Amino acid sequence: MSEGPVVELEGAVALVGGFPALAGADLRLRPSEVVGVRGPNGAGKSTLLRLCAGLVPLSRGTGHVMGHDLASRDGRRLARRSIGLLGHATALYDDLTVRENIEFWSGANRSLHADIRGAMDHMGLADRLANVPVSGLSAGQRRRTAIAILLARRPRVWLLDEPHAGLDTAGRDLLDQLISDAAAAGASILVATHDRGRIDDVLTRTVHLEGGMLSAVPT
Amino acid sequence: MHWQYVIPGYVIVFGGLAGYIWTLLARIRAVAEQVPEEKRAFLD
Amino acid sequence: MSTALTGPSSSKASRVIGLLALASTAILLLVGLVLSPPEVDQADSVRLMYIHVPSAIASLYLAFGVTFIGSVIYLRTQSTFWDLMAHAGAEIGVMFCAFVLLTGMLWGRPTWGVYWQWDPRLTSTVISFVLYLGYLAVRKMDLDPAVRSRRAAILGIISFANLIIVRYSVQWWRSLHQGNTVGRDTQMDGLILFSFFWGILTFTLIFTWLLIHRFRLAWYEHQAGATSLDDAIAARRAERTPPLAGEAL
Amino acid sequence: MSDRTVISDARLVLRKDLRIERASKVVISQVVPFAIMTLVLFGFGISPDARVVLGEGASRSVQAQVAPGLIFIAILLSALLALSRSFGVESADGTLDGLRLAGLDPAGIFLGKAGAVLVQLLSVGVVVTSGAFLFFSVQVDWTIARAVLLVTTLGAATAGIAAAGTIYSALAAGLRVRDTLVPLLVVPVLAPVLLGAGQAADAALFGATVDGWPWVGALAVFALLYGWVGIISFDSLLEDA
Repeated sequence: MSEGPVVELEGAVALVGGFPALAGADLRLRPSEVVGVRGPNGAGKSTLLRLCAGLVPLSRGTGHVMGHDLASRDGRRLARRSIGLLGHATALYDDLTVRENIEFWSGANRSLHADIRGAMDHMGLADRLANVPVSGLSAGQRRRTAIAILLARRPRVWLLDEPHAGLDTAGRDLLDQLISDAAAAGASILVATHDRGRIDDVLTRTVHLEGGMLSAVPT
Repeated sequence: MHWQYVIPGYVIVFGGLAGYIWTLLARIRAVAEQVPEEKRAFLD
Repeated sequence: MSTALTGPSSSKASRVIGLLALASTAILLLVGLVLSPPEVDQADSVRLMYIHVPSAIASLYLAFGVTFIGSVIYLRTQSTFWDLMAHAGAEIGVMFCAFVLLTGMLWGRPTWGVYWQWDPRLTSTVISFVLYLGYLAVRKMDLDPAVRSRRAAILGIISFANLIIVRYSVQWWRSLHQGNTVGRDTQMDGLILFSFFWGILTFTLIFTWLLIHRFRLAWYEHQAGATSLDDAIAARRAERTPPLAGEAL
Repeated sequence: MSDRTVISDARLVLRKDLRIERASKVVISQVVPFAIMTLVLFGFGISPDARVVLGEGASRSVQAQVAPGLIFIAILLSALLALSRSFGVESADGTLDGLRLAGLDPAGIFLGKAGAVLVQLLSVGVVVTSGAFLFFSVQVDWTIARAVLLVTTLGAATAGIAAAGTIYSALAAGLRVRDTLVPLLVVPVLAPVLLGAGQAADAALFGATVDGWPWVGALAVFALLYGWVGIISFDSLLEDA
């Protein structure tokens, strides 16, 4: 299944507290593709990413990630293994230091030690920062930490929700570089973004999400 | 003897039942209006 | 039990049960309050037993039993029917449980001299009452319906286990301090015994009628929810402005 | 990076939670003082001058008489705070999703979180028990048997509280009403624990120790039962949270 779609949704409906945030979304994401998702606030972007991450059950329609059925619990569990999700929340423990967070998550994710070191260096998480509690970090530094954890996970599917938020120019450039590197290495990437800037150079194509449905954006 | 305890007991139980049934029927009627006729059958 | 049921809230079977329950209630009131004599020890307060014990059976055994069984079957089969049954059982059970406590206290005042005694049954019943209030609170949680049903089912199963644990532990605790309060071997008048069993029969009928109707309410709510999901999806799609041509990618 | 087991996942989560406590000191600096304060409040509620007559001219202060029960009520109230904290750290920044994405074994997550709560409750328990001796002037003819019974009771009771509390906290995880719902769910469930622990501690302090052991057995059964329920149900509880 090297050439088949990595993510495939057909008429996918996903509920958030009973509300159909996704109301019949169709999406195909192939290896090495970087797809941008644009849409107004409340269009369902976060739910789309959470559905692809196997965190939200599929209420109607069909959905597969890496061939795993999102409608079944076991399928979602298997799908999660190949996911790297960067949501609005950074999934870090405020009371722990950057190093402790990275240690815990890399242990939980079973990341390789060399990958962790590499990712930390890559994200510019200097030794000075490593011993600072996460609560003392700036929004951008938090994000860098979360990205380092994601990188070390070596996901096949990257799901990024407004990943540029809070990052400085250097951070944005770095992230864009990471995205295109990952795509070149065969990963599939779905980016929800408002940004209409440099990221466009990285995107393979863009889709429009509104009213819980996806449509192509004429370029 | 002890009727002063027996009567309130019966009033509580049967009064409570009547009140519950009254509101239950009212709730059923209210929600039934939102359900189209063909979907009212029970026991899937 | 209104006999003027029409349309959505009645069916042939439930109407028959309703009428039976109504007639049975009338007989219970007649036998329990008029015909049967006062008991030797408890005098007229024995009449409270004709509704107290049946309420306890309806609540702790029938209603919470339905919740338990419904929860088990729901977890195994995802059957909506049993999910709704479990919910219906818990709500009715909580109401009967309140009756048990109130009539028990009213019976206690003339019998023990106080409204509340740390009688094992009463004590464990009040804890069970709160247990199932918690279950109902979980059923009100603002969650995806399927997730809520699954969590409620897990709770419905452990709550029943808890009910048993609570009952035995309280009994054990009290047995260290006092003898059993009820269950002496006194000769009971035939009519007293009859009223007792008639009460159980009546409350079983009432329970059945209530369960059918509470289930019916839950079923309509479920159907209304299913209807509105279609509507909600349509409404959600209509948010798109302007509707774009070319759907799938 | 060896083979992943329930135990290794549990250890990972346990270590993480204890590290959070070491860094934030919420239990030590907030929950433990709260537990001591509840003991003081019990002292206000029960007159220090009231005495129970034990026969043969002997008597004991009511405060000392009820101390075994009060110890566990104080532990239970503190447990509610510790549980709220335990799941508060998970809901603050989406870490529960992170745990699910990481593929940690749900049973391991349960054991890790319950284990961390247990460690914290044990320290609360030690402080509360010592505090009760101090504040309520409990006089005991100490023997080894009494001490062993008291310590075992403390361990078994807190294990049950931690196991059941963790399950119900997960049940209410991700809800805005979590902090009010969990006490409503947990307190009636833990009533038997309170009862059994109170009886066992009473036997340890004042009665014959043989009367206490059956209660400790019941507490252990409760803890094991809830441990087992947590292990098998945490998957469903965390799924689609």
